[in-house]
Amino acid sequence: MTSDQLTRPAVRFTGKPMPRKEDDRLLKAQGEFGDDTPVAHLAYVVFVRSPYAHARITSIDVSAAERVDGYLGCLLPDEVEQLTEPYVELQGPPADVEVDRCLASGGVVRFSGEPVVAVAASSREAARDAAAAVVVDYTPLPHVVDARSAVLPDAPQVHEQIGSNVAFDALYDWGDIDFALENADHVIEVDELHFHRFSSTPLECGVVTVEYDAGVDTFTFTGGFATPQLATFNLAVALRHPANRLRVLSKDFGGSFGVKLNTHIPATAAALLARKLGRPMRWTETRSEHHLMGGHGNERWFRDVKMAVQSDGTVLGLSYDALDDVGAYTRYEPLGGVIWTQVANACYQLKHLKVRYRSIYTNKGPVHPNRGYSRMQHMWLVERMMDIAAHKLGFDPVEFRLRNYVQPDQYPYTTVNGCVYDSGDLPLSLRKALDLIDYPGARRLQRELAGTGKRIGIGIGSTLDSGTNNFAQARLLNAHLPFGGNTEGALVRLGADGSVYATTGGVAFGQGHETTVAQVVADMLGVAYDHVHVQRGSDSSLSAQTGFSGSYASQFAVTGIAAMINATKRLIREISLVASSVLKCEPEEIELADGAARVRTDPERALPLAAVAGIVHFSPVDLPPEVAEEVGLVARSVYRAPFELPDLDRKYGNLTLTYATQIHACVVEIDEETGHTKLLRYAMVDDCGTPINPMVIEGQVHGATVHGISAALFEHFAYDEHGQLAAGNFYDYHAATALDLPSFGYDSVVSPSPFTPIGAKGMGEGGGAPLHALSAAIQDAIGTQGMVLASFNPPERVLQLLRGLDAEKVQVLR
Amino acid sequence: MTEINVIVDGKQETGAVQDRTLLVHWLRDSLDKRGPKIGCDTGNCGACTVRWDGQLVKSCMVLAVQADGGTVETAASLSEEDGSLNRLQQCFKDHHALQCGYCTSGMLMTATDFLCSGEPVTEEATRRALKGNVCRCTGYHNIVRAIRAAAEETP
Amino acid sequence: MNLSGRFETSAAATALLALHGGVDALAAVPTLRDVRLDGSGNVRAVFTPRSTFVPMPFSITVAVQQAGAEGVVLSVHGTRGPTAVDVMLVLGFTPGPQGTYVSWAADVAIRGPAATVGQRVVRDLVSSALEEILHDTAAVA
Amino acid sequence: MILPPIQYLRPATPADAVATLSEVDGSVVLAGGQTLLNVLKLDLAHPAALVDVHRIDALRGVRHTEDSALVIGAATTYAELASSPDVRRTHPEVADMAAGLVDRQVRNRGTIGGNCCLNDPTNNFPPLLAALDARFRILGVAGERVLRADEFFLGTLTTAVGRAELLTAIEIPALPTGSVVAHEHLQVGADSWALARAVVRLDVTDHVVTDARVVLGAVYGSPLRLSDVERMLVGSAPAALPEVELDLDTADDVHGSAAYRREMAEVQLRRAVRAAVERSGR
Repeated sequence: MTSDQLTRPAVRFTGKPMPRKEDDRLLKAQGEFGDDTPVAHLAYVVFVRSPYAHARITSIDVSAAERVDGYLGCLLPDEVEQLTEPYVELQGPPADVEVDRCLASGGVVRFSGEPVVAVAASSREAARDAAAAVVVDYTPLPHVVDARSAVLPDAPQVHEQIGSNVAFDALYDWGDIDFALENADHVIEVDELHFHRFSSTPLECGVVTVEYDAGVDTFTFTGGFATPQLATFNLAVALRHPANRLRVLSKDFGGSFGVKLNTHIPATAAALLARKLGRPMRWTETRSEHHLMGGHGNERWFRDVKMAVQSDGTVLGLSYDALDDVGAYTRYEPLGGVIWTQVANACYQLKHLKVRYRSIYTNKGPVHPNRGYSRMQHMWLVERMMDIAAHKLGFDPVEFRLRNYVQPDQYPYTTVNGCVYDSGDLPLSLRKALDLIDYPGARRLQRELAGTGKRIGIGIGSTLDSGTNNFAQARLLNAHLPFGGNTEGALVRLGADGSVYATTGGVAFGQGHETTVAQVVADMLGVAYDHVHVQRGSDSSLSAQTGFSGSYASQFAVTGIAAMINATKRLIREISLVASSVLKCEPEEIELADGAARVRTDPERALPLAAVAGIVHFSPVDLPPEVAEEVGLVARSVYRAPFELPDLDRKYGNLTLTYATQIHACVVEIDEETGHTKLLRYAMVDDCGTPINPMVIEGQVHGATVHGISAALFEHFAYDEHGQLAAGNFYDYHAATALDLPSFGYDSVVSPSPFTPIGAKGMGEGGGAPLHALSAAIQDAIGTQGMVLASFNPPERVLQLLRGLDAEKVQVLR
Repeated sequence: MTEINVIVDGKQETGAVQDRTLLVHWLRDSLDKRGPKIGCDTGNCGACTVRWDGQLVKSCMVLAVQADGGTVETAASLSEEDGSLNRLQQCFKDHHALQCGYCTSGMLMTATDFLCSGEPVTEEATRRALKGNVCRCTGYHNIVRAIRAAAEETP
Repeated sequence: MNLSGRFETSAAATALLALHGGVDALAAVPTLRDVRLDGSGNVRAVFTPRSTFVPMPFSITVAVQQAGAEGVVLSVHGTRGPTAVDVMLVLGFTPGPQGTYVSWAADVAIRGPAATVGQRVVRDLVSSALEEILHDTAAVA
Repeated sequence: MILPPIQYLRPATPADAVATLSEVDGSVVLAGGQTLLNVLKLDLAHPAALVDVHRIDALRGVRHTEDSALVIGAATTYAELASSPDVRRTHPEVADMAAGLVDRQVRNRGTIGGNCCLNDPTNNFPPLLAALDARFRILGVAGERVLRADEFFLGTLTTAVGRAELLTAIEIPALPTGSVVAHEHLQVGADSWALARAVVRLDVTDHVVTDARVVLGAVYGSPLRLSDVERMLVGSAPAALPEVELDLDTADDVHGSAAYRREMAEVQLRRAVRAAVERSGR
């Protein structure tokens, strides 16, 4: 099957807004989420957590817990040190001596909320009571919650044994920014910008159920595992248990957005208790726990930022020093230290870029990948600098962006670091976005309202959603890591009943994989959409998965679908083999349509797929032996993304396969007395190549948009002076409600990717465009009297901006 | 333990609960009702929304013992008798008003209550009606569209 | 968080000073129960402030850091479920016409869920709880 | 989240409730429970028993006295207040406040008495009730006492209601003819926490302000009545407020610094006065 075949008129489902297969069970309250699954003899785990940001554990007393009716046992840090290995660290020396386990290790807690004791009991109530009865005494240690302080010579050490709070330190230097800064017509310098800490906070918190089968010495983990094979690998190492005796399952899964990539950590503790106490164990995370350690997004300081601009508005490049605050442990970090380089150029034709990037430990919750992982921080900075330059140098913000965008005729476009942007039409996308917000009308409104106490601001956010990682980029972080390229697997079979069964290596948590897989497979096999049954969730014991399987990094439309296409092609070959032997023709003469295999030149000669299945499963005597032994009607295939190893010395090479683009535009109204920002209009234009299901795509765009809007205006994982999280649940962490938001304007541009099997690009993360757009809109409303140098702009900050905040931190050197 | 008798989704249920047991836990753990979900600790997210004696409530802020003698409806009661989607559920499906599905049952309960209330189903009123239900996937746009479509289709 | 206050009590400074080891006297404070000395000579008790609308009992450990005729420095560590409160309390005694002026200054750290949920209220609650316990304690001296 | 172990008691009458509260050590009133149960989940408090008064008929509903005062049972829910034609007829500001509170689920459970007895600084009703000269009826073992707002609200999370007492009703006098009430607030998001809140009531006769109530919420432990500002408004025609600087002792939180809250209180105050003046001209 070729892309031609998918776009020919016979295509019935692919590219259409097919209703989702997942929906009926979810709408009827018949889904099965992590805490839904009934398990016989189930016991419950509750963690006792540190209230201190940094402290030495002086004593642990569980005697009162032992007296609680229903108490089964507990797990203490010493026991974990004896029974487990530390989790694998990605970073090289010296920070690779970090020790990370499922309970505080080395007798020290390093962030408020770190688990210290895991308590198991026969009911939820007993587990809660027993955990509450555990007494842990601490001796506080000095703590550090600001990455800028953490790099000072006398800073408290988060990991004493490392001897520094720097987990990763790299210099990226492409082109010649020093020359550009010396010779450019203009140079803009900004002292410091801040991208704040927040997360997508999925509505279902973490949950994992662990069953240990002593007879076969096997653990089965059920819960929210977004990368099942990597989780298996981590669990196997930590538990010192053979990977072939670990099974990782996910069913319905209430959102991850990246932050659930580290479910293996609490799962380790639950597994130890399940084995020790001989009962299935479930840990159900509370919202408050999730906010403490369910995974925060990367917080980043950009310092000493310089941008070189020509008088005609051409931006040459920029340089900056990044301090990325990763919290107390590098759980998926410091991968963020290279992931941002996937989009080094952002949407622009930069020729020169120099970044010193450091990942910094602090006594705060560990960061996890979070929707837009590490790329949106960099793109926010670039977009902010474009906007600041336009304002300070007097360029029209629209024209300035248009001039510097990668232009449609430049694709495939190679960036400063060797990434290849596959396709797009940013100018068209921007024009469509501006149409959706009625840009001239908004400018008129801005003039009309001047002096009334309300100010109008118009903002543009240009961003990329880079998808399908080249995992070899991990070697830029640590040359010894054995990763390279990317794959995904798929399994398709024709069941004995003639139905089609498809299993993907991906793990959906709302993206509609059951739907999009069925669309593509049904078209390829010429069967009805309802005829394709796609397995819910994932099962690591099925051979659908590869090492990289899972849902992360915006890639399913490329890797998941391509693997499914490859597997379906194999199944088609088998079906053709059977049909041709029955219909007495060559396999190449067979086509699949209307639920049957038929002779292309003589469609009357047809064998329904049910008959194909029936013969293979129940009547193999009807087949020639060589066909019967060749055909199992089970096809497994892998898609290997076309990557090469990057040049590690130059840090140069293609790091992702596709680059979906998104342009957002918005109009805000700011109350001059309070600083309150009201969103009047919001629009987004998405270009993710050839769509498989445009309805699903638009839904993903909406979701990513609200994560960004809510982060820009409401959500902040702020820590106080004592290292305490000041937004520890949805009381103070205001996740936007329906009332906070306007209806959206939405449009799309379709620039098929030349690099993927059907021209689709990965999408869904969204690249943080609302953060860029809202910063720009607030700047537009304020003018240059204050400068928007933070991604989080609550009312108080906006009021300060109206009064000149940070104006002095931006200088036009030339 | 206290014995309680509650009609849940049309069926008389008897349970033995501790005084401290929240209604949501009894519905989920004892009755395997998967409509009410737990998404927060503080009554903000609305995932546990049910109707109790005809009133919309968050079942994480009601004790199971309080419901003794009453009637509770969860999202499992919404479908048509033949098991097909009701009008509102169908509108949610048609308008892609759910992604992961975790908030969906609570959303459906709130939307049902709103549509029954006789309030005008304007954009603003719909958004206001939903403010006690958090969704982290959809951005609400399609949920609002689905509810308004359901209102238009109501004969 | 820094808090401070001052009040007058009829007790003599010496009587106030004697309190830190005086488990029997402290047991008479109405908002304290289970008062005892632990192995380190620190006072342990359960303190339930009177004023809040719901009882909020805290297990507290009081250690005397310094004691002299003019005042004492106490470190108070309290826990209530997952919440921990640490107070460094400096008490100064000066003679007054009716007995003793007690001035107090507290450096307070709140940790755990209360650090979040209590942001708007914790300052007032801690302040009134300290006032209350100091008054009550002075009253039994 | 699981609550700590607790006993649940449901007395049938207000007198039974008071008896229960006095007999059961560590017992506390459970009204709507929309805050209390969260406090318990987070293990911030630990009463021994909950005394559920939500279903006591004598504590529910509204009525008017002969002199048109509105008497609201303490366990009356926000939803009941919002939909009551009686409340809307004489005290529309009470109905409006109830209708705008939190969300439709919580409005069905949350009670005006609970809102007042908790006296969280961000609560909506205390400043409004202070501005309306409400009286609070408190039942104890020894009988009933009636308090004014300034006697009732004592501080953050603290009221005059003792451990073995029960707020039974809130009585709001009829507003004088020509009286107008306005409230303004700044919230997190479109409609969440109040960062600052102001309620202003002007009693206007023959275009002259004869009496005024100016009350702030959300910035202070209790509703804060600003007598100085009231004096500035009384005695002349309703007019916008000149610049005032308030000397408020308030606290930082994650949404705003104390200084910002202070300034926002001033802004809301000016806006509420302006809104009241506009209303008086209608």
